[in-house]
Amino acid sequence: MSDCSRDELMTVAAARLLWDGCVCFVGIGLPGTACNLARLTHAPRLVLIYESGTIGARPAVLPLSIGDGELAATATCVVPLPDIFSDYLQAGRVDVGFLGAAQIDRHGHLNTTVIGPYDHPQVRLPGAGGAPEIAAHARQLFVVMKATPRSFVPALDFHTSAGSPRAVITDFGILRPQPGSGELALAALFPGATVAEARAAVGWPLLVPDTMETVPLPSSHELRTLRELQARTAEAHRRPVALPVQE
Amino acid sequence: MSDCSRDELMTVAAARLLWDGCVCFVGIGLPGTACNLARLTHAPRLVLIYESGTIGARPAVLPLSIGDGELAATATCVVPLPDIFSDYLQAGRVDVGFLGAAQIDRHGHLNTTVIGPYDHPQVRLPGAGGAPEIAAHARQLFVVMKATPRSFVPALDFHTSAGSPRAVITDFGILRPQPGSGELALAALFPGATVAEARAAVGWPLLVPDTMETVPLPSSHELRTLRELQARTAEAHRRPVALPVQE
Amino acid sequence: MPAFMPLSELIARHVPDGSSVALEGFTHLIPFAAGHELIRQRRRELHLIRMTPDLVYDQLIGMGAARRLTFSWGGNPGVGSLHRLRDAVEHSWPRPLELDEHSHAGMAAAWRAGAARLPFGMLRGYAGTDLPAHNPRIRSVRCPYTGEELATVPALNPDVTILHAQRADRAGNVAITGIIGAQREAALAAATLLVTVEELVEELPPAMNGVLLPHFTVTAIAHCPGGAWPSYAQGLYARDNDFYQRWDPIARERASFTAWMERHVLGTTDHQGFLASLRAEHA
Amino acid sequence: MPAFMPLSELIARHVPDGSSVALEGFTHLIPFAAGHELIRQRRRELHLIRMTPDLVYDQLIGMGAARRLTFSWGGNPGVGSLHRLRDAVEHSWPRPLELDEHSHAGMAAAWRAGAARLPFGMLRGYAGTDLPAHNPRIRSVRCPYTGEELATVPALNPDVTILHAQRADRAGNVAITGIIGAQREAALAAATLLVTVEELVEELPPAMNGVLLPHFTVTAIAHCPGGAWPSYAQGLYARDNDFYQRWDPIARERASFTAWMERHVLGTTDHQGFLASLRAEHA
Repeated sequence: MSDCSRDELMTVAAARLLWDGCVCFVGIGLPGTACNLARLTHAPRLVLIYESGTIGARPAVLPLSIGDGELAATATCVVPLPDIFSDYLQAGRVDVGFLGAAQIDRHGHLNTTVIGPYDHPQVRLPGAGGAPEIAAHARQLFVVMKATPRSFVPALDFHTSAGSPRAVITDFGILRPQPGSGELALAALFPGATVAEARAAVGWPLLVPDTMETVPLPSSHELRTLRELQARTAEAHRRPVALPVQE
Repeated sequence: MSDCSRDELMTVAAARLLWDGCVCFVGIGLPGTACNLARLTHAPRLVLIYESGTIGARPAVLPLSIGDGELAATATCVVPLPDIFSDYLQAGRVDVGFLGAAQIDRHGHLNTTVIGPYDHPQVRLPGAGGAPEIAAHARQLFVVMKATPRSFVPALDFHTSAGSPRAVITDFGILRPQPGSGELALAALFPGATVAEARAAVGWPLLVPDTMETVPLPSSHELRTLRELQARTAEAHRRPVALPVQE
Repeated sequence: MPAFMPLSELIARHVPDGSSVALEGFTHLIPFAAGHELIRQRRRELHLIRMTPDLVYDQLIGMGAARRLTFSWGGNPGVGSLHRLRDAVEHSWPRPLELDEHSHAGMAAAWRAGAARLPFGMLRGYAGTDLPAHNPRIRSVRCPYTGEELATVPALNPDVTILHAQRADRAGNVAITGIIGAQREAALAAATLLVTVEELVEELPPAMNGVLLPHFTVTAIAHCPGGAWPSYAQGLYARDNDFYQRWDPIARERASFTAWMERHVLGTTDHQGFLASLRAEHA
Repeated sequence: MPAFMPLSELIARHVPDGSSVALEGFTHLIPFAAGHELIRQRRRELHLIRMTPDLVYDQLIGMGAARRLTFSWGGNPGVGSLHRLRDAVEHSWPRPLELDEHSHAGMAAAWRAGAARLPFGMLRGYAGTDLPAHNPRIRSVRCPYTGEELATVPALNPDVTILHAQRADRAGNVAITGIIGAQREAALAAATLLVTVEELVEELPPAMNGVLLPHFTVTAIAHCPGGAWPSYAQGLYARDNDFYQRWDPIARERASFTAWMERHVLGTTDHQGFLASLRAEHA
């Protein structure tokens, strides 16, 4: 499996954090791929909750949005969005929240709102969505995002959510919070990644322990399942839509 | 129709207060008969809301409770009970609330809680149910209840609801609030009922205007519809229930 | 994933004396079989919670199982009084009963707050009623935008909620059809959720927008056909309105009530025995 | 009972300039046709409200229809930015846009409060975020039982909510199946509720526990097949994920955006024309 990409390594490593039967609130973007890969490999009874209101969806292809019809059609049930946030998330029924972000700081706080000042942004990002309350109320939080010094920053331009992630999966490996301080430290590297690379990608002086785990390579089953999922998904998202309208 | 009973006169008079298309919150007891009679006679598009959560029910027989299966099966939709109270009643979507009670005072306030002191009641009544908020939030309130000096009282033992009914239909006729004071005054008598009878049945000095309306007798259609409804209902409520359980 | 077990074990394991317990269901799907099992197992000191106490709470109260009652309407719908509830409140028989009394709207707000794990619910309610004078738990809060005072109720979060439902699947998902009252909120508000069901199926069809309690919200399930009788299960059997009317004379006197409970509930070992005992009497 | 009328008349009669308008629907059943009609009729100074602005608000904002936006997530889901929203916020093009920004949980609470006609909603939320520092409408209230501080949001009660739904019957009842987001709450929170539907039927089957907006909650209905495209209608047609991806380059530049809107929206007289225009381009 030495031909696998860093994206694939990230996704597989993220998927492995989930356990069978856990109730996972799926954030928009990269987390969705990881969560569905977990469901299709080692965690068939993983319960996916999307903020659109679907509980227990088992999509055959990845949704582009978090509210594609595939999710509703394969869900155990579809509930009103306010119920998802009050009666499931706020009520403490979610084991894992899985988020991405544009910026993360050394404590794992996230920014998905703006780059630059709020009132005069250089880049206006989509905003909070479900993130603040996912970060606050899920029993544990995981983050998956690619690392550059512009995304892993010493100080956020805006605090969108103030979680304490148990793990941050990025494209060189995995960061975990230090006991006590909670500062994110390098915990594991992907095969082929180096400490120097990690240090270069992170915009603060990265804590590096004396000994370092190496993340096991994806199994052929993991990799095949992921690639098939992504191929099915790409095909489906290009498929023309037939409207029930007279030509 | 000179053979009709006072109960029938009350029910028909109460039914006539409802108009076609109005949205009516049906209290437990006597109001249910009047509301369904209206729906089966002059107001076919009357929308009945029961606190159990059924909207637009069209029962063929009167429910004994306000949550019989007949209501759910014939309703336009069934919603959670909290939605009925917050999004329909409190939100001001109910045109008419129709209540009964054990006691009423001269301002139309109702008691369905206790006779005697709350902590040492002579008679413990069922309690408030939906009444306080029906009285407060329905655009108009009607009350239907039989009159005796023990039920039409100068002072309530307990204030359960503080509505201002537009009309109180009782077994001698109809009371309506006086402009200004809001005190309930005799407004109409049933055929055969007298002012003396009304005064005797009411536990406070009843205001009686100089001229008095007489409530028109039920039409043969109204009376036949009511009697058929009650006959169907009595038969249905005696019908043995077959459980889906092995003998 | 919920455990599957007989009703007797479900009650024995999960409902100790002194629990706060909600048997919810508004007229429909009232968990009578579970209530009877609480009586058979001689539960005491329960804090019973239910919007409409109905016959099942009349029975529990009359058998001395309850210390406290949170409720909003305690009658036999369309028939009259709950005589055992009245006797407990009016004469402390068989023991005194504390009341925590609300309106339906107030209790609905309390259930919703409980399901959301908020500490209180709010409503425009209780205006002009004497309830707040007798229930110090009804308070108020001021709107931070308009200054308006709104009534508040503390959230309801019982130790145990028990529901009856039409069906569950092997994963433990529970599906309900018909009038649901505050069942969903009561289910999600509880620390422990127990469910009796009419039918066990291999896999439920996707519920789409229907009412479903996902398996991870459910603690344990017992298969109990007919478990709502004399209440009903939409699509399976109707409400036994005749029995609701016959309950009035049974419950009116202590002696006739006690005899009925001893014969049909305490004198039987489970719900099938209870139903058979009633059939025998009626035959 | 709601009135039935063509979409052009629905918008002309019920949505004046300056209205607060919510086109709700979370990914599913987004009322695109209604949004395009607002553009055709050159609405201005609208206060747009929507949890997830999506492409339809990108279009309205880019065409200068909006003065203010209440929202909680403004992106092209799974694709990237809403470039017209960004251009308005970053460069005030074509005009400045005021933001009233929330989290999903906060906005959901605001919708619920709006539907219940309570003045505010509350939640355990906004902890550790900078949103309250930039939005003075996010405040707090103290629990009268526990003393806990809870976040509050003012209720959302738009002048007009516009939904798209699968079907309506002749009485004006509206039925929805699938993901509903906060559609039900947004519908019941509005002073005026307008609905476009895929199908008109004589009589809807009883909804039982399904989602239905009773006719007395609906102001007016327009029959508009395909009215959610490129969003979708569960059971009728799928989300056009290909178009969502193709929108990114169209909207990235002011010129390409304006050309597309002029050709397909302003250059057509109704939704059928719009769909035909796109088909012609794609053929």
